Amino acid sequence: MTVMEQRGGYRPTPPPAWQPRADPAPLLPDAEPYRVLGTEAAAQADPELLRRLYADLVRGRRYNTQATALTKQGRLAVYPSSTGQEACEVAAALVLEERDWLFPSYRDTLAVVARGVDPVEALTLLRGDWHTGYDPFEHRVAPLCTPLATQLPHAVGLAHAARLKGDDVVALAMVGDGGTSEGDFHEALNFAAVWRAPVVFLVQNNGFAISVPLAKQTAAPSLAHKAVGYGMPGRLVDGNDAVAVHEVLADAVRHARAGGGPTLVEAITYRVEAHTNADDATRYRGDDEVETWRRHDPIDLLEHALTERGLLDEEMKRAARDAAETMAADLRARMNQDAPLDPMDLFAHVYAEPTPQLREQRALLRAEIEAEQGGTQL
Amino acid sequence: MTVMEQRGGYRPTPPPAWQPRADPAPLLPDAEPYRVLGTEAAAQADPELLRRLYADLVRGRRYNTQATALTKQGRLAVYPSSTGQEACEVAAALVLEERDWLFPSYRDTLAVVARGVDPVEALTLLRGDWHTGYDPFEHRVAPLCTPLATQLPHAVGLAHAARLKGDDVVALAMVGDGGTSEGDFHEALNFAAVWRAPVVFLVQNNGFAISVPLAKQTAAPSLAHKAVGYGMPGRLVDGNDAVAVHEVLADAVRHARAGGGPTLVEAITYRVEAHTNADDATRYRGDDEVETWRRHDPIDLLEHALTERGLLDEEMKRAARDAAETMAADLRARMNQDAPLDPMDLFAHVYAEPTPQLREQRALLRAEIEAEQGGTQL
Amino acid sequence: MTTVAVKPATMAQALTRALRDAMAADPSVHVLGEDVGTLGGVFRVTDGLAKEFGEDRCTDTPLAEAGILGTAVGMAMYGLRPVVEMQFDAFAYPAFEQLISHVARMRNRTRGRMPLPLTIRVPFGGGIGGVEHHSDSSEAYYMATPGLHVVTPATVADAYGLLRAAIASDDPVVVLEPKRLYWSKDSWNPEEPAAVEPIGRAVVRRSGRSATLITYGPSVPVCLEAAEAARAEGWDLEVVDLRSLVPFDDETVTASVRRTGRAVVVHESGSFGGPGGEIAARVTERCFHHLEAPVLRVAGFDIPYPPPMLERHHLPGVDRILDAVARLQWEAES
Amino acid sequence: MTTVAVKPATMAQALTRALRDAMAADPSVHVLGEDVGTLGGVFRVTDGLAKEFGEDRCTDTPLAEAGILGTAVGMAMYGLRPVVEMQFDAFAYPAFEQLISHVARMRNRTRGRMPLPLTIRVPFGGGIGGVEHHSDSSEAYYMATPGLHVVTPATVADAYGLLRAAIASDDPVVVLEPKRLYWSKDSWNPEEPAAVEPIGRAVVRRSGRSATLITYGPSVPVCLEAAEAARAEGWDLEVVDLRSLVPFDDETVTASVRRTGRAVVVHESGSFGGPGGEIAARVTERCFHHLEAPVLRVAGFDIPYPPPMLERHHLPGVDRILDAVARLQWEAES
Ligand SMILES: Cc1ncc(C[n+]2csc(CCOP(=O)(O)OP(=O)(O)O)c2C)c(N)n1
Ligand SMILES: Cc1ncc(C[n+]2csc(CCOP(=O)(O)OP(=O)(O)O)c2C)c(N)n1
Ligand SMILES: [Mg+2]
Ligand SMILES: [Mg+2]
Repeated sequence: MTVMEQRGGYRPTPPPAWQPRADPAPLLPDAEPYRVLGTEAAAQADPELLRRLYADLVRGRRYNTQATALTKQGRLAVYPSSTGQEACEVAAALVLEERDWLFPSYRDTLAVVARGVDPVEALTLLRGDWHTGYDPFEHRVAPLCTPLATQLPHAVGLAHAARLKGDDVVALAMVGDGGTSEGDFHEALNFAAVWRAPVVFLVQNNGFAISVPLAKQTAAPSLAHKAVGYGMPGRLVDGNDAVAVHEVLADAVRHARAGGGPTLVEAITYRVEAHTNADDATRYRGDDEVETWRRHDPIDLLEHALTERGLLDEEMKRAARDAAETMAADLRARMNQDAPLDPMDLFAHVYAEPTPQLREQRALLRAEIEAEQGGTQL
Repeated sequence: MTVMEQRGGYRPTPPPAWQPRADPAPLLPDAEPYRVLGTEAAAQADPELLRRLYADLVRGRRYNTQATALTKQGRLAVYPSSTGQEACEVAAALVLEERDWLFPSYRDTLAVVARGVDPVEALTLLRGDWHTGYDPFEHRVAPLCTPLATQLPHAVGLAHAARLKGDDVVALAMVGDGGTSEGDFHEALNFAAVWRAPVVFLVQNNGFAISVPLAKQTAAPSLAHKAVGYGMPGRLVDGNDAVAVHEVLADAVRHARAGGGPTLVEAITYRVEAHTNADDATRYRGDDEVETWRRHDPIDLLEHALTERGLLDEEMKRAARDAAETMAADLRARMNQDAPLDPMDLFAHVYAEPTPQLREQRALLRAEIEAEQGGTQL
Repeated sequence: MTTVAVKPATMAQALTRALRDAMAADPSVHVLGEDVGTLGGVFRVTDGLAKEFGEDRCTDTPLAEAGILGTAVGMAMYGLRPVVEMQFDAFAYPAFEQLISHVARMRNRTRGRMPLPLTIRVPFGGGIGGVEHHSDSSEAYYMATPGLHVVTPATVADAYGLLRAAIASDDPVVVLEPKRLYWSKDSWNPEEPAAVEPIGRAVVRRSGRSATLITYGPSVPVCLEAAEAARAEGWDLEVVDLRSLVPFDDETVTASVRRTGRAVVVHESGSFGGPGGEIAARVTERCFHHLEAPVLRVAGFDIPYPPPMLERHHLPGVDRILDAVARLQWEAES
Repeated sequence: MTTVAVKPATMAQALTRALRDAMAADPSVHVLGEDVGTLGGVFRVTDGLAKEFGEDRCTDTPLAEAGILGTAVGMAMYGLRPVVEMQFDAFAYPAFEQLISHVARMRNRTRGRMPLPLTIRVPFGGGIGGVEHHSDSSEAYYMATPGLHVVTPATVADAYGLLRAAIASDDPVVVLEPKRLYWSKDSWNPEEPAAVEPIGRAVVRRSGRSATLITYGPSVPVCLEAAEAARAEGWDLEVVDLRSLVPFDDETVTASVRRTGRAVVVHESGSFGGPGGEIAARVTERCFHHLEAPVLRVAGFDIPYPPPMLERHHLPGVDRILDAVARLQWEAES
């Protein structure tokens, strides 16, 4: 029997008032990527910031070329270059306070270095060592992350924990355009929005996931449009405009710190080099496209703006270049030393205490190595 | 050296023209859930459709109460009732052509039955049997799916395969509000949009994932807003308005069949019963809320509209009720018979051919059972 | 110290108590998972915690297991000690990448600087008449993943002790809670729970001379029952409850088998590629010249977990255990 | 029939050829994965397929492994025979739920009505100097999952044969492709590839009388090398290449060990909870009275896969294998 029949004068009611959980309008990104350089706003930008960004970008570019060179000398096992993406890398590091946390992917060693980590330590994993090199707690930088998008829930959990503890810490997590397709991206953004966790998600849309272009990765108007589906603001920014990226990220960090919750930022940029030194980019893209992007280079954009405003003279240029060269020379020199590697370390940190089984295996390896060194034969 | 320095007259170019991959506006859901019943549009609805929906809804409600009763008699191991959600269940089945495919979750046995599967077969899994009961190919209904959201990529793959083969088949996949949080939801929707696969995703937002209310599940304006992040249209509909749900789904199916790609439909409904017979809903929600929704019952809504238009007389009501009772009696009678279970079947379908190891294990079990039956003791 | 009457408690109650005591003792302990808050979990193990400690300490998460484990990793990075509940064993699978690639490795890849004191509670195994996907035994996956500890209680007291030890551990610990023992009762005093023993020690639940049954979790009571039944056949069986699968207590197990000269490994998990292979192989390596017969295995079949109506055929039962014992080449001895 | 000169081919080439031949022979064979189209895969195994068969037959997917495997399930439901590439073993983990809860069970839960003829190619193992997450051995997970076949080639000819057999199989097959053998060469005639043998047969790669090395995939060449080196010690070792881990060829293995009376299982995968335990246990069950010594295992350590500069210490090498052979209690024989 239906309710209607049960109760005489019953008339069905309209649906219990439906309320959108949030107003979608302010969450949607602007129609065009936000830019400062090359627009009128460039005239207002803080000279100090411009100069700082410039020095860091020049150093960042040199870092990239040096690291790539180290792969050719066999001093790095692999290097995923961020050449052309330095504006994002540097801005991501600069917008954070000391107490904040950075969650980098494998491509983001430059951001790690820009945050203050010793480049040799930042490159430890890519050198082919078994550990992350730097102490994550020293500069509050999570270990480089290779399994795509898996670092994003970590950033959310850390930011959430900090908030629960009453610390006004923000986490900034970096991911690529390809990484946005992974389930972990979805789950992380959803948790962040539900928990209003102080996280900023920076997607560097560099056009490719290895060989796969964005058109095969998504049909969305933009990756920033994903934000509305989680109830967080999405921002779109010219990723080669260091000032614009810095501003958008700084806004998002401020918003997060003030308890406003997470933001998704999509920075439109381009991977100028191959995916890594092991990749052959000619198999999947033409030189024209690369050339177009080279002419929208983040350093050139900034240099041009500085020059136009008379904020950059030859001496400053030279100083930036010299600082970069010094860093590169030091990096080269130190990377040319073999990392000290003790095979016994393989067993030291699997658990707080090695299990009895690991102790046996360690003893076995020690005996083998001693036999080897003693020149003993089977 | 920067590009700028390398080339004399160089000026940085604006970013390579950025184009949104799709216009977001038409992808966004309306501000309010779409309704027909209780609005002026109800006067225009096709009488045939209204009557068909009515008969199926009445039968569907009876199916739900009967299945719940069977759990009390120990004839079903568990039953997740769709009482209150019959409009979605029935409409999902009715909008499909014979050649189309339905991908149900554990809660959607009513949709499976409405599509033509024998209720006893539809309930086989929930009865506690080891197989899905029905032949998926007979009515083109995928096996009931319990691991949340995992059926969604299956629907996408099937629809994509059909399209590649040149068949104009559409897949309709059902999932709950809780299921939208899973990574598989994200990956499925993304693949569907990139491949323009002919899939319709129907989210039944029934307010809860077991005990967890929507507010702890998402901060999005609506679940339908997730669509824009994949580049597909999102639609919001009153899930208790069978006519509205039917119309929105039929539109989406037509769109998909015409090559327009996937649609995400969020139907706002309510789980009137507990999660399953094993759940105690009083632990996490009050009666008031349930009562509010009971007064927005899908059958009442439809009955009211039919009555207002003079399309429903007592005889038709009785006929609908009788048909439902006949179904229920038949279901009861047949479910009261023990399902024939042969333990040897445990080994029959793990692989096309049992492995040597499974043959050994089968022999072991056979010997044990023979010993048991022979009354032999150890 | 007041003496409280020792009353029977269920394993579920002991687990709840362990969580409560751990949360009371250490504000950094946080519980999170699906339905763990308001509802108290589908097995009611987290019952009352949200009320007592607030929703920030016992949190209903969105429905996404990788998200749950992944955010727990981040929480642990910031100094919390998260206790994650996976609703059922099969629903932990979406979190495997986080488990294998991060949880199990973070300490190692940071040279010990970033340990993850994380507890992952997994209701596991069958015997409760569950529909498909609700009765998996997934310990083989966890055992094959270096960096994880894996424990499973068989008694009410161990449920308390192992869960406390897991939460206290600076390493990630997977706690496999046998579903069908949740409602098993034992006299146990919640006011004076046994001292928390470190993870990694097996225990001889029953001493015997004829052969050793090596088992854990839900199969422990079955083996004890089998040992009783075996007396009628003249066999005096020893029962070793491993408690900890990782680390594995070779010492206790080896000592037992060397003494008895015969062994059967018993578990619900499938046989092929399951825990029994590892256990039999390592026992054989260590006890070869003491063995009168090969170490045999009584395990679930190598099939997807069967439906309620057939699960009794799948689960290792007393008869199947005794059949295996009978095949331990007793003639050879005489 | 024209005779083509038999030229050396790499394992990667043989795999490409197998895919190409399968796609040419059967239009329902579709390849999908990350970078498999335009790029031809990071190991170039799918090189040229998109060009020859079109992007609908060899498809670059979005970057999501559960999505790849999950959509492949749906494609198989509609009658296609998808061949999925997981870019590296560790990147198959996000797809575990689809693998365990669906791929492995669909045939069973539909009483055989909905088989899933799906091939999952997984570049596996180490030895290529890869950075972390690029050298995992994950076969233990697959072996412990009933419903999957698991094969791994050690030779160029087997790479072709096993991949063809996998694609032809009406069951899901995980093909573990040893990364470090991709560039190994062998004389092999792509125009007359050996007949495709059914999955499930091991092969004796080298006959010997003293002891049996039981191995598979990347460790097969190492074992053959060890067997050569062992001659100097007076040991004549037999080498069994399993080829198929599931189903397991008990017949071939048992026959060998009964003959030699001694065995060592060799694999890269970690020892604890790894394949060796299963293999040693089942060999011992079947050959107990023929064994002069316990079946020993030479395996990777129970640690996350080490970095390039230390991997040589981790991987089972000739010396470690010979050390194990030396521990097979030879005194007992004399
Ligand atoms: C889970 C997972 N799958 C696959 C890979 C292999 N892989 C490494 S980088 C990469 C492409 C990533 O593209 P994107 O996210 O756009 O970042 P980008 O490299 O462009 O910075 C792939 C597929 C991986 N690291 N993790
Ligand atoms: C991967 C996975 N995790 C957890 C569960 C356990 N579980 C079954 S139903 C359910 C709630 C689902 O809620 P929703 O998606 O809203 O669907 P509804 O039950 O409301 O129809 C949960 C958590 C599951 N089946 N699968
Ligand atoms: Mg990219
Ligand atoms: Mg729901």
